[in-house]
Order: sequence, then structure tokens, then C-alpha cells
Amino acid sequence: MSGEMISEAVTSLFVLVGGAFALLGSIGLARLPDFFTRLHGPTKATTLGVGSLVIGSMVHLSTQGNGLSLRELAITLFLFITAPVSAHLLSKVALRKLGLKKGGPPDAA
Amino acid sequence: MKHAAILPIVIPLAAAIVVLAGHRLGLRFARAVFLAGGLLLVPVSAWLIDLAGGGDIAVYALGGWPAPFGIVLVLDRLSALMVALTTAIAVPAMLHATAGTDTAGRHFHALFLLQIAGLNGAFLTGDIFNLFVFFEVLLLASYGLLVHGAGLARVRAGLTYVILNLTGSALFLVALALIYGMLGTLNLADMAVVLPGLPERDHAVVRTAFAFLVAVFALKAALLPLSFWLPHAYAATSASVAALFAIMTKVGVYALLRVSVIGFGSAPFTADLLQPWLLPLALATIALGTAGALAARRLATVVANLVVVSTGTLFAAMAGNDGGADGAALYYLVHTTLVTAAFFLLADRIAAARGTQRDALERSGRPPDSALLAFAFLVLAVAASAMPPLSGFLGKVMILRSVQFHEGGAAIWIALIVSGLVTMALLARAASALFWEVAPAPEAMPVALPAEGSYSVDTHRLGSRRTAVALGLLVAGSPLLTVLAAPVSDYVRAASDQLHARQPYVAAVLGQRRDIAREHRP
Amino acid sequence: MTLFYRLLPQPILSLVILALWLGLAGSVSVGQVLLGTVLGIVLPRLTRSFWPDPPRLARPGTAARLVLTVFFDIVVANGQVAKRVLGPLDRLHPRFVEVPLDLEDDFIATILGGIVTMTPGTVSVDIDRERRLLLVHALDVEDPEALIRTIKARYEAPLKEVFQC
Amino acid sequence: MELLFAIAVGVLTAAAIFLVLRARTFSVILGLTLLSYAVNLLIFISGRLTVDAPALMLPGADRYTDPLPQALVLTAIVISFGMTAYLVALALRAKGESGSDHVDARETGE
Amino acid sequence: MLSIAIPAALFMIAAAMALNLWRLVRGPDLPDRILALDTLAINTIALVMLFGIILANAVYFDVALLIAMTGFVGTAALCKFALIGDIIE
Amino acid sequence: MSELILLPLVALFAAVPLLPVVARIGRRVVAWSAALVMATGLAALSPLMPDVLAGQTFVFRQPWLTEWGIDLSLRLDGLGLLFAILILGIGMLIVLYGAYYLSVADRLGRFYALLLAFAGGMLGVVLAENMLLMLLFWEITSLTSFLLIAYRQDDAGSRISARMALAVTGGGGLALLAGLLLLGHIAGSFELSDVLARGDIVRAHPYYPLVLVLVLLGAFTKSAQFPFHFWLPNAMAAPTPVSAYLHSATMVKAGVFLIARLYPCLSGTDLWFVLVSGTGAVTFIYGAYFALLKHDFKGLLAYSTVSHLGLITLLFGLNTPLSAVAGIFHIINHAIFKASLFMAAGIIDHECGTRDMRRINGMFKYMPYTAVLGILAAGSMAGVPLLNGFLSKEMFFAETIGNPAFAGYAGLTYLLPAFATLAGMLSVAYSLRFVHDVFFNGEPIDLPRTPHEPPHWMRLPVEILVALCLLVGLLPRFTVGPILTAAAGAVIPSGVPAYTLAIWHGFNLPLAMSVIALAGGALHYWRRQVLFAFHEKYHLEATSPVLFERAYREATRLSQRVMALVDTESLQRYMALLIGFVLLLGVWAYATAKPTAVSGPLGGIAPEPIAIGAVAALVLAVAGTVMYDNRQRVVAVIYMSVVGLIVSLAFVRFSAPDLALTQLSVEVVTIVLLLSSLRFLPAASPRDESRSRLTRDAMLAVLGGGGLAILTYAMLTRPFDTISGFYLANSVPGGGGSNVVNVILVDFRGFDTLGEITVLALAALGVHASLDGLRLQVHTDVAAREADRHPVMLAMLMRPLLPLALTVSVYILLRGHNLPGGGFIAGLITGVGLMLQYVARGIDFSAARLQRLDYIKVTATGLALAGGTGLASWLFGQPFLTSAHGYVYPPLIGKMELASAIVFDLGVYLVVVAGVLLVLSELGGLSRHERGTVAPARPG
Ligand code: NA
Ligand code: NA
Repeated sequence: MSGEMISEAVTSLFVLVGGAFALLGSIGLARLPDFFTRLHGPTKATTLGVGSLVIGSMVHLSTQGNGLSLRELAITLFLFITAPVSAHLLSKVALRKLGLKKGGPPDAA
Repeated sequence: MKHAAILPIVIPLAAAIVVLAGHRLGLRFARAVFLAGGLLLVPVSAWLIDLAGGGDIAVYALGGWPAPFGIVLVLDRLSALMVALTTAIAVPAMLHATAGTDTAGRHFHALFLLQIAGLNGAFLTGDIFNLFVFFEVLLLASYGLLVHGAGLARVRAGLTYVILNLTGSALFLVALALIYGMLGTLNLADMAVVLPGLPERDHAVVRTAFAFLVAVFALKAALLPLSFWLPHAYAATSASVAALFAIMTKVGVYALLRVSVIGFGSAPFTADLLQPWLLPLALATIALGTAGALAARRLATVVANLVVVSTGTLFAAMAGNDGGADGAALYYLVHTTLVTAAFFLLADRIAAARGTQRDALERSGRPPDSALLAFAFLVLAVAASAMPPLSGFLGKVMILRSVQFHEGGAAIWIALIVSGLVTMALLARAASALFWEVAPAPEAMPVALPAEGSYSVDTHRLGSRRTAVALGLLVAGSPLLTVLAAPVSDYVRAASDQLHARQPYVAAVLGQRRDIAREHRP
Repeated sequence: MTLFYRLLPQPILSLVILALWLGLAGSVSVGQVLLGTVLGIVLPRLTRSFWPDPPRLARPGTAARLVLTVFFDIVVANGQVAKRVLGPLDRLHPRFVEVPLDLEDDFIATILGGIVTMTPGTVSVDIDRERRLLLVHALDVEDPEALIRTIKARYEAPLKEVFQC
Repeated sequence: MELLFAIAVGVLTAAAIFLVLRARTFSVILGLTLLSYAVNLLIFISGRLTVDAPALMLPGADRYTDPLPQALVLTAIVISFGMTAYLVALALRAKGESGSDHVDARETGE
Repeated sequence: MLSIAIPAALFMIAAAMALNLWRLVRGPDLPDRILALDTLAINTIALVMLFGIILANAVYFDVALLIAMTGFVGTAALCKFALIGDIIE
Repeated sequence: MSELILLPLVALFAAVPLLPVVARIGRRVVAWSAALVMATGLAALSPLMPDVLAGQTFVFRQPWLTEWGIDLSLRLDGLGLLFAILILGIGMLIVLYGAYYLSVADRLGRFYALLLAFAGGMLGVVLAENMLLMLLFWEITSLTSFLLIAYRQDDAGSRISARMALAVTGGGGLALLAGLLLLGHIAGSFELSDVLARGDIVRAHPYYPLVLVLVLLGAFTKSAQFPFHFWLPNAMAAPTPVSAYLHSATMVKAGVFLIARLYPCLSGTDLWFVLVSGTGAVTFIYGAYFALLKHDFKGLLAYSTVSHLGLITLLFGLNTPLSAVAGIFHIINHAIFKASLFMAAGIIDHECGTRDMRRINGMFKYMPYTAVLGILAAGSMAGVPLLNGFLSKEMFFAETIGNPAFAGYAGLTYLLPAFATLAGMLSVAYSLRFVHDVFFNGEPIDLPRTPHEPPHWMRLPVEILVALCLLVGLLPRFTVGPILTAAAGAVIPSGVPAYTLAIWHGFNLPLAMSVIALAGGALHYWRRQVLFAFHEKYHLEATSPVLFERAYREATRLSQRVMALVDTESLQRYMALLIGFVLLLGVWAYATAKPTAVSGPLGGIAPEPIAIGAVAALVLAVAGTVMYDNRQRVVAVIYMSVVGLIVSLAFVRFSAPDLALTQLSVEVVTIVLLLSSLRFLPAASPRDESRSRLTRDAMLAVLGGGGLAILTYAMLTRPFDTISGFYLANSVPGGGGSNVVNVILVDFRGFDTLGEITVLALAALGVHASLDGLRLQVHTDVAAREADRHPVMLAMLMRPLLPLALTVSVYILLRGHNLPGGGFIAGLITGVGLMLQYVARGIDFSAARLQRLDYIKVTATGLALAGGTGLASWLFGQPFLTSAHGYVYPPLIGKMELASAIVFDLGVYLVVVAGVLLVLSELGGLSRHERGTVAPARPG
């Protein structure tokens, strides 16, 4: 196995894992029964999926002869910082709009 | 100096920047820069006329990039004339504005200066996309100016004006996309070169693109059925803005003239685009504008409708000349711009003098007891209704003579003559109502504002000497145009000949580059 | 030390900016390092008024360990989410959990909230400033107390240590 | 692909026309925004479609898309953004002056 | 390997986006729709990254970065509007 | 010599602005000055008189607008001289009379200025050689007469009468303009010398009837011919000196002058006979009939003017040389006696304070001297022998006998003489009424004051004119002979026929007709009460000012109704018109081209599955935007973001990363803008539109969208040649950047970009101006909780995010020239970063921290930087915006590229940042007003 093949294999792995998690998150969004449960899929799985794709592309581009590609890390960094805040904001909206439906703390509303 | 052609754009732009940069320095600073910017344009305009008058076409390649790749400004007789005309109405309007209009809201000075820059850019550019950009500059400035001082009437008219023009801008871009997509160039002169060799299968799309362009210009010029917005907008806004707007419709006329003659006049399959519909619409525009003026209940509305009439007249003159326009139309264009601009300023001063009745065409408890205003009204009414001996008469004679025995010439004659008669009668009625009819007792008069929406009254000192000078300058326009009729007529005929020759323009812009490198795509 | 802090009031931020710059530029030439350093010095100072009281990193080592923990949790436990998302929905036991906070600083509490959200099974819904508690939504939880204990021990305690608060 | 673009432009334009003909300022703003999408797409593809050949003169590239329409679109995007901002402000002003969000700044339209 | 992995990933992401759209259409409430949009944006990032891998062109990552930024701002603005009816106050 | 013709005109018009100044000295001074000006005019012409009387024509030419047929050429021939003498001579008497007639309260300066301008106009008409110049002066008389008639501007009757006169005579002038333009075209010249010499060509031209009708419309309206006569009696509203002038020597005479002037060219045809003599005849008898009915003696005189002008017109219409001579002769006579009658009437009016002949009686007793003058002038009007009126009437009677027009119809030969006798009778009757009713007929009834003789100077002009009546009547050959012959010579091309000016021609038919007319007239006057009763019963004559005003108001109301119908002041209508117009025009333009298949020769790119999915998603998102517009606008905004995302993806896929970056960053700011506005707007558009409206709009939408889709497809399937290869080739060597799109933006087409950021700055300024002082009602139903305003995690996150966003924007700004990016995108990123601060922390927090950032100044700085790089190139002798780039080698860093375009881009950056922040902070400021918090000093 040449170095190139190894890198291709690694890239493929990350790409597949990334795609899978992105899909997983969206299935969660589509399938889960209420807003708060739906929130879990996208915030975690989709973010992780994109992160995985980013690593894949880093690996891929780094072996294309352009030197180490670090730019993509910025995207990952950004996503990991913002995803919780988005979730927080969305939850607040849902709390205001929908109230607590399932099993919420009695005094949270 | 070789930078002459760009000065009319750079000067107001620079003045606007200085006004904005010093926006905390107070009103006196802003006004000083504002007026200085305007006044500086006077010698520059005269210089441009002098430069272009000789018949040379000066091409200014921005960034040093040659046409058709870079943007060029083209200074020929026609563009120099339009720039000078802009200056001629802008400077008095600016003077009028500094009597108080300019304090009715924010950023008046910068908007006004940038509007001038936009106008001059539109007149000078030789690139059709750059024309779009300058259209947007002048439009955005005009949006702000139109609603300057706010009030329901202005905002209502402004909303209509803005939304229509935004749609027009989108259409402009559609046309440009199709033109570039078929011709592969944006330079007017280059379009003239490319068009004749276009394969026949491309004709339909190119024709449609040009038709869209024509529609855009017709909207700006307020050609029926795209004219209804104009009277409301122009009558609602402040006088100095309306005065400047007198040239706004002419931008549409100019653009149509420039593009149709230089751009798509070069190939038979696009040269007949304005036939056969332009003339009927132009005549209908004259009729509608005249009816609107007769129906008007305010002087400003009368004048605004006269602007519509002037659009119809200009397009009729163009249609009567197979899509072009000769010196007659250009002379009339200069005349009508000066006169309507002056009339807006006058309406404002009359309104201020008459108290609560403003410029309503009803008797008033306080008719303006001012020989100056009455005389100004006389001069402008004579000029506007094409009565001898002023420029309106000369212009009308020129147009009548230039279209006679063309197809539809008789219809143009009838339209112009009837509209002239009605205008004369209604201005006589207006004079009677505004100056002569006195209401029995001021306190018995109900405060009867005219039906045309609520007023946005500019609280400024209209009696000031500045507004008198502004008015005087503009009112002098028509008599001056009469006295100088011979040289002006020579100039505009030469301008028209230069435009219609097309080849000098193309040669000046493209130089000796007969074989412009083109890439076949895709 | 004071001179250092006067020059670099937020050293971590400056470092992050430098790293980000080099990452973006895709090069570690002298010129880029210089430019990144300048930005790292200038930008935090320019924006200091927006972040007047940045917490100071006291234990870089603990911080690194915490980062690794979180990363590990994210990767390993995402599988559980997959199982729950794809599995039968009627077995889910979603519910809200209130986690009392020992952290005083909002910024650090926000970091905790972020960690809680990114780790599987839980999403931070809100930080209640008055009652100093973190409202968490858990996708499938049998024992809320266990969850609270885990969060506090695994993430909050190290955070407190890292920032010495 | 060409047909797909034509459909996209057509659909955007149709929706935009429908919305700009509505009686409420907000609808018109939405319509004009959609219209600018359609127009920008149209200008963009006036240089024809090119996949994976950005107009970047980088080593190794030999094929380039037509850069001119892209520059035009950039200008057009900025201008239409300015217009939208202004129209939003004017719509609010009209609302303030008339109390209505009708495009004629009065509650009874045509 | 990549020749299989990439179309597969492309398919998965396209499917994910379709599911996002479905949620957007279904709602039922505003938060669901905002969440759907947010997720759609993140999946778009994934799509753009895939383009970048296919074409081995780093240019696309700037687009991805910007989607990440603007997607978040859009979500924040929508949430704030839904929360208090105002964005900048 | 011929330059002398110019002098009277110059004198008159030059005096116009001076008279108001002179009037301040005194009223006699101004009157004498005006008279002096007129005398000067006459004197100026006197050196030419002998030659003119000898039949010579002087022409003065000064080219002006030769191309358009308007030259400043003047002529003096017999006809012109005759009229000049009448205009100036009678004018002198009128201005002197006016000094006594007008009260001090009248603004004499203005009056005399107008009168002189009017006289100048008249003089111009009669002295013009160029026909269009003649028309120019013609309309000056319309205009000045309007102002003179409206002189008593506080009187509604005067105002309406003046407007009516203007409408009729000015309108006639427009017809005349058309006629003269055609005439000049046919004749090939606008110079009268040429036109008059080419009568044959003109009369043979197919347009001759049209020309004739148009010219006669001008003449008839001016000369108050039926049915255009009605303005004249109402012009009585003018002060008497004006009436005297207008009715005698000027204005109404302009019409008959025109007929005389063009007589050589247009007369001699059957059409001429029918139109001219027919109109003249009707007017002649119509005026005479109504003159008798007037109780107001000025009204009587006015209708007599109408009648006499009918007579003159009739004479010119008869197409015989002698009738033309008679016409000219009667012009002279009528001018003299009518001027004197009006001035006498003015004296009586002045003395009695009324003009009602039912109250004024027996004036002979009170002012015998004036009475004698009046009686003599009236006698002339009636055609009493020994007075001048008799002579021209005799000539008229003689010409009616055996007129060649009736040559073929023997039975009709007597019709014309009989008619003439009848008309003569009526003239006698009204003259008699004037004399009898005013000067005799018992004692005056209930006069405001006791009349007595006027001051001598006031009577003097009347005396002079009545003396002329007698002199001409007694010694015609020595008084008017030469000028009449000269004038006739100018009118009759074939040469003046032999005629004798004598009081006694022996017993002949004309004499018999005169006798019958005198006797019949007396009888008719005696039996007048029958006529009065008949008239009272049937109200034969409508009062025309009322009619005119009613007609005008109806026209106004009609146009108001038409305008209300076509212009509904509805933007939706305007928009539908715009879109409909564009559709029609587009379809027409496409359909009238050479037929071609929509699809072109290009195969194109095969559709990718993901692209099909994207288009499907686009359709879905577009539909969602439209549908949710009237359900929940915020959801429509969400759908629109999806549209934006898809468009950005298309840009990415098709090699336009710059566009994708820009689209994305603009998109997010747009969303924020839309959401900000939604706070103050209803949450959904109401569904209040009719089904037909929706159907119409849907049709327009489908047609528009379909049309553009077809055009798009047609374009995309056709290859084309483009200039853009130049940009690719020159970007690096010429522009110093490898991102061609950016180099186009900042260099090749940097001027567009300068305009573009100007637009952006204008938008920001416009927003700033529009929202100035605006207070709005909140529309959202959300009752905000304080804790929700600034969610903790968001607020905390913003802290590190801002410097990071700034880092990214610096990166994007600096590398834009070579890779996607640039000032605009960088500016938006900075703007978005700062905007997030506003979103997260509120405007008070953020504005306080950005206080030193004066957005307007930053905008100005940005514009100045961009424009400044343009100006800087002047220093190197290069055109505006010429870029410079090169490499510098700083220590440590090594090779570094510097391009002036970077500075330009920095300008763009600053404008964008400041513009976005200004807009957003202004919109945010709205909420602050609404919350009522006290604002710290805001920028701007
Ligand atoms: Na979690
Ligand atoms: Na009597």
C-alpha cells in the first residue's frame, strides 16, 4: 500500500463517516417526535459529520501536494463554537413558543 | 487638460464626500461646499461645450484601459449639452434649496450632489453597464431627495416611484444580461460594430433585449402607459428637487436616443424597433399630460403634467424622425427642461406668498403682490405654452417643421397644436386664479387644501433673496434661449448630425482597433 | 507579566488569531507570521471593550486534558445517538434536567453549556443566571441525578480548575 | 443543465412578478429580492455555464470561466442590496406616516 | 476508493438535505423551521466541502467557512426575532 | 435705408420696460413719453414714405434661424405703411386720451408698457416680411391684448373675457401657424416677397384648401368673424382706451390685414370667395343685427365693429380688384370713425358713470361739443354722405352689383346687392340708436353724477379724428388717395384698377341703395321695440363669458374624470401596466424578428441529478416564499434564505466563488433587514385581494417567468463571441492580480465599482434620512421577557467571535486581488461580526462601544479612498483610476506585492462596513424610540 493509497483510504473513510453522520442528524430532525428531541440530531451528528468531512478534505488536500492544509480547521472550529449557541437559542424559542411538553422541569416555564 | 470629461462626475462626488466628512461642522459648512461644488460645474460645463463644440469626440479611457474592455467616457456635442443643461438647472435649484429646503431632513446636500454626479455619469458614459450603474446612482439619490422632508404625500409618491424604478432596474439588468450573452460586449460603439454581423438565429433574442431596454428608458422618461407615477412624485416633492427632476425624464430620452442611434441603429434588424408603436404612445402621452394639466388643482401638479407632455413631445419628435431626433427635438429638450424647472421653483414661491391656499388653483385671501412673481409667471407661461416670442415657440416651430410630411406628421401637428392651446388656456386660468382672484374675506375662507393629498410644506424663508436669484436665473433661461436661438440651434443640429453619423463616435471610441480580439464561447 | 498583559490582554485569543491567520493564509512564511502577530496584538485591543473581563487560563495542562475528554466523548458517544435516532421511538425517555452551577462566570458557564450540547444525549437549553443553573434537555435518560453528577464531575470541575474560579 | 437554469430563472421571475404585484410593501420587498436572484442568475449565466474553472489565474489552470458576467453580478448584488435596504426603510416610513403597510400608503387600495 | 466514497457521501448529504426540506415544509412550528434551515446550511457546508474534495480546489472552503458564519447569524437573527420580535434593540 | 423699418419696432419694445419707471414721475409724463415713442416710430418711417407711396417695397433682411424658416426680415410696402400709420397715429391719440381717462389709482406704468408692447406686436405683424416672424408678432398681440383686457383684474368678467379672447385669438394663431408652415413649405420660402410671387403654385397645390382654411381660421378669430366673434364684445371689459385701440386700428384689424396681406397669394379661387365673402357676409349682418339690441353703448359699438369687419372681409372675398380697394378704404375709414366713437363713448361713460342707454338721454344738452363729435362719427359709421364712411360704403355697394362670382347664375345677381342694402339698413339703424338714444331722447334717468364737457385735452384726440372723417369724406383724393393707392398696389397683384375717389358719382344704383339703406334704417330704428320684444322673448344671444367659463369648467371636470379613470393612483395598477407593457413589447420584438427556433446549436452540459434536485428544491422554496407571505411572513423569510442558499450553490458549482461569497454575506444582512422591518409590519399579508386580481397577476407572472425562461434557454444554447479573453490575458500582467473577477472590479471596470459603492453609500444615507424621527407602532405579538433580550450563551459567544471575524475579514480583504474575496465581502464580514454584537447585546451596549465610529465619516473616508486612488493617477499623467502595482522587498518578509487597487478595495471595505452598520443601527434605533429609552449621542 502506497502512501497515496493510504491517504485515499483515510480520506474515503472520513468522507463516508461524515456523510453518514450528516444524514443521521437529518434523519433525527425528520423523524424524532418533538422539537426538543429533534434538536439533538442536527446539533451533534450533523456537526460531527461536517467535522469529519473537513478532516477528510484536509487529508486529501494535504496529499495533493499543496502542503498541509489547515484552513478547514477554521470551519470546524467555527461550527463547534456556534452549534451549541444555535441550539440554545432555538431551545429558548421553543420554550417560549411551545412551552415544555414532555417531562420538563415544573418550574422551567 | 485631458481630464475634462470626468470633471462633471468627480466634482460633485468630491463635494459630496467633503460634505459627508464634515457633517458635524454645521449647516454653513455644508452649504458652502454644496454651492461651491455646484458653481464649479458652471465653468466646467462651459468648457466642455467649448471642447465638444468644435466637433471632436473626446474619449476618456478610465483606468487607461481601452474600449471596449475598459469603461470610457465619451464627450461629444450631445453629452456636453446634457451636462451643461444639468448644471444650468442644478445650480439655481441648489441656490433655492439653501433657503431652507435643505434643513428639512438629513443629507440633502450629499444626495443632491450625488444625483448630479449620477446624471453627468449617465450622460457621459459610453458603456451600457456603466450607464446602468449611473442610473442607479441617480435613482438612489433621487429616492432620498424625493421623500426629503417626508410627509405622507411625499412618502406615498416615493414608494410608488421607488418600487417602479426598482422593477425597472431589474429589467435593465435582464436586458444587459441578454445583450452581453448575445453580443459579448458592453460598449456601445462595439455593439454597433458587432450587431451587423450577428447570425440571423440570434436576432430575435437581441431584439427582445433591446425592447426591454427601451421599456426601461420609457419608464424613466414617463412614456404612457408608464407615466402615471410622475405627476404625483414631482408635485409632491420639494421645489428644488422637482426642479432638478426636470432633467430626470430627459435622462430616459437621452439614453433611448443614444442607445437606439449608436447602439442598435447599426443593424437593420434592430433599427426598426421603435416603429410602429412609439408615435402612438408619444401622442397619447401628450394627450394624457395635457388632460392631467387641465385636471390639476395645484400649480405644481400642472407643471408636473407639463413634464409628461414634454416627454410625449420629445418622443413624438423622435418618432417623427424615424427613431432619431434632430436639432429640433434637442432644442425643445433644452427649452422644456429649463422652463419646467423654473416653473417648479416659481410654484413654490407663489405657494409661500399665498399662505394657506398654497399653490392651489383657487382664489386666495392673499394673492402674491409681487411684480417679480407675476412677471416670472408670464415668461414661463408663455414659454411653456409655446407662445411667441420665447423659446417654446421656436422649439415648437422647429419640431413641426422637422416632422412635417413624415408618416404621422399630421397627427403630431394636431397633438402639439391642440396641447399648446389647452396649455395656454389653462395657464391663463391658473394666472387668473393665482394672481388675480381674491377671496372675499380671509377669515371666511375655509382652509381648503386641494384634493391632491396632504402637503409636505417646506418651512423655509421663500422670500429670501437667494430664492429670487435662483428663480431669476432659471426664468432667464427661456429668453436667453430665444436670443441665442441661432447659435444654440446650430449647436444642437451639429450635435444631432454628429450623433446620427454614428461612425465618428465608433471611430473615436474604438480607435484603429478594427479587429478586436474576441473569444468564442463556450 | 504586567507588561505582557498590557501588550497582550488576551494571550489565548491572540494565539488563536495567529493560528487562524496562518491557517487561512495556508503558509507559515515570515511575512505571514508577522502579519498574524500584528493582528493578534491589534484586534484584541480594538475589540477589548466588547470583552472587558476575559477569564485567564490558569492550567493549560488541565485544559488540554479537558479538550481531549470532550473530543473523545463526542466521537465515542455519537454512536449512541445514532442508535436512538434510528431505533424505535417509543423507547425514548426524553426529559429536562436542571443542573445546578458552581460556576460564577457567564463565559465559563457558556463553555460548559457548549460542551454539554456537543456531547451526546444532552442539549443545553438555557443558563438561568438568577438561579445559577443549567437547563438541559436529555434525549433518553433514566436517572437524572446520575446525569447531573456526570456533567458536574466530568466537565464542570475541570473547567473550574482550568480558569481557577 | 441549460434547461434547468432556464427553469430556475423562469420560476424565480414568475414568483417575483406575482409578489411585486401584491398590495403590501413586505410582499413587494420579497418579490424584488426574488427578482434580483433571477436577474443575478441570468447575468451570471450570460457567460454560459462552466464547471470547475474559476477565473483565477493560478498555476495549473488552463480553462477559465467568463469573468466579466461575474463582475457584473457582483455589482448588481451590491446595488440590489442597497435598494432593498432603502426600500425597507421607506416601507417603514410609509407605515409610520400612514399607519398602513399598503403600497399606496392607504388602507383602501385600488 | 474515493470514486465510491464520494458519490456515496454525496448521496447521503443530498438525502439529508431533502429531509431538512421536508422538515421545513412540515414544521409544524417556527422553531422546527428555523432548525431545519440551520441544518440545511450545515449540510450545504458538507456539500461544498465535497465539491472541494472532488475538484481538489481549496477555493471552496472559503465558501464553506462563510456559510458557517452566515448560517449561524441567520439562525441567531431568526431566533431572536421569534423570541422578542426584534433583532437589534 | 431699409434698416429704418427696424426703428419703430425697436423704439416701441425698448420703451416697454422703461415706461413703468417713467410712470413714477407722473401720468402726463408717461403718456407723452409713450406718444413720443410712437411719433418717433412714424418719423423713422417718414424717409421711406415717398418711395413707398410711389409703389416701392423696402425689405430688410437679417438671417436668424434660416434653417427653420424664421428670419428677422421686415418689409415696408403700401399696405404695411398704411397700417403703420394707423397703428402709430391712432396709438398716439389713444395714449394721450388715456392719460385723462385712467385714474391715478390705475397702475399707469404697467398699462402703458402693455399698450406699447401691444402696439409693437401689431406693428410687427404689419411690417414682417418673414411669415413666421409675422406669426410671432401676431401672438404677441394675442398675449398683450389678454393682459390689457384683464386689466381690471379684480373684476371676474374682465378676467374671463380676457381668457376667452386669448383662447380664441391665440388658438386661431396656432391654426395660422400650421397654415403658414404649410404655405411656406409649398411656396418654398417663408419670405413674403417669395410667397406672394408664387400664388399660382400655391393655389394649384393639393394642400391649398387646407392652407386656406388654417390661415382663415387665424384671420377670422382675430377679426371676430362669426362664429368666432364672441370674444370681441366681451373685450369691452378693457378700459376704454384699450377698446378704442383694439377695435379701430389694431387687433381686429390684424385679421383683415392678414387677408389683405395674403390676398395676392390665396385669393381668386371659388373657395376663397365662398369662405371669405360668406363668412364676411354672415358676420356683417349678424353684427349689425345685434348691435341695435345692445343697451350698453359700448356693446353697441362692439357689435358694430363685428359687423364692419364682416363688411371688410366680405369685400376681400368678392375677388374683384375694386372690392379689394374698397376693403382697404373701409379699413382706413372704420379705424378713424370707430376710434373717435369709442373715445367719445369713453367720455360719456366717464361723465355719466354708466353706459346704459336706457338711462343716458339728452346728452346734447350737457356736453354739446362732444355730442357733435359723436354724431359726426356715428354718421360716418352709418354711411352718411360727406363723411368718409359714405365713400367706402358706396364702393362696396357698387362692387356688389354684377359680381363675377354669380356670373353663371343670373337669378342670383340681385341677391348680393339686396343683402348689402339690408346690412346697410341695419348699420343705419344702430347708428341712429346711438345718436338718438344718447344725445337726445329726453332727460337722463338717475345718473350717479351730473355730466359736463370733459377737459379739453381729453377731447382733442376725438376732434382730430372727427376732423379726419370730414376731411376724408370731403377731400378723399387729397387725403387718402396716395396711401390708398399704394396700399392697394401692394394687395392687388394685377395692378390697381382705375377708380375715382369722389363724393358724387351721379345718380346710380349704389346711390339708390344708400338712400334705401338710410330710409330703411331710420324706419327700422323707429320700429325697434318690436325687435327688442322678440329678442327678450327668445334670448337669441347667449352670454358668452358664462358659456366660455362653463365650457372651460366642463373641460376641466371631464379631464378630471378621465384622469381619475385612467390614473387610479394605485401602484398595483402601475406595476401591472409596467409588466404588461414589457411583456407586450418583448413578445412583439421577438415575434417580429426572422423566425428562428428557440433552442440554438449548442448541446450544453448534461443535467446532474443533484442539479435537478436543487431546482426542485428551488421551486419548493420559491413556492414557500409566495405562500407564506400571507400566512406567516417570517416563514417566507426562511424559505427565501433557502432560495439564497441554492443560488449560492449554483455559483459555487459553476465556477463563481466570489459570487457565492458575496451572495451569502449579502443574504444574511438582507434577512436581518427583513426581520427588523417585520417588527413594525403585520405578521402576514392579509388575504384581501379579489380572485380576478389574483388570476390576472398569476397570468402576468406565468407569462413573464415563462418568457424569460425561453429567452434564457435561447441564450444559453447559442455560442457567442466575447471580449472577456482580454481580461483573462491581462489580469496578471496588467492588473497585478490573479483573481480576474476582482481585477475587473477594482481595475478594468473599477469605475463601475466606484459607482456601486456610491449607490451603497446613498442607500445608507437614504435609510438614515428616511428613518429620521420616525415613530412606529410595534406589530409583533411577543411580549418580550427581559431575560430573552440578550440570551446568555449568545452574548458570551460574541466576545471571542468578533476578533475572529475581523481576522477573517482582514484575510478576505487582503487576498481578494488574487483569490476570491475583496473589499466588499470583507466589509460584509466585518459588518456581520459587528451586527452580531448588536443582535447579542443590544444597541445600547454596542453603540456605546462604537461611539467613536462615525459611520457617515467612515463612509466618506471610504469613498474618498476609492475616489482618491482614481485622482492619484492624475499625478502620474494617467486617466482616472489607472492602477499601479509592483513588488517591494521589505526586510524579513521578502517579496511583497503592492497594488493601488488594494487601497481602492480598502475604500470599498470602509463604505460597506459603515453603510451596513448605519442601516442596521438606524433600524435598531427604531425599537429604541419605541421603548422610550433615552438615546446616547448617535452618529449622524
Ligand atoms: Na450533548
Ligand atoms: Na338713452
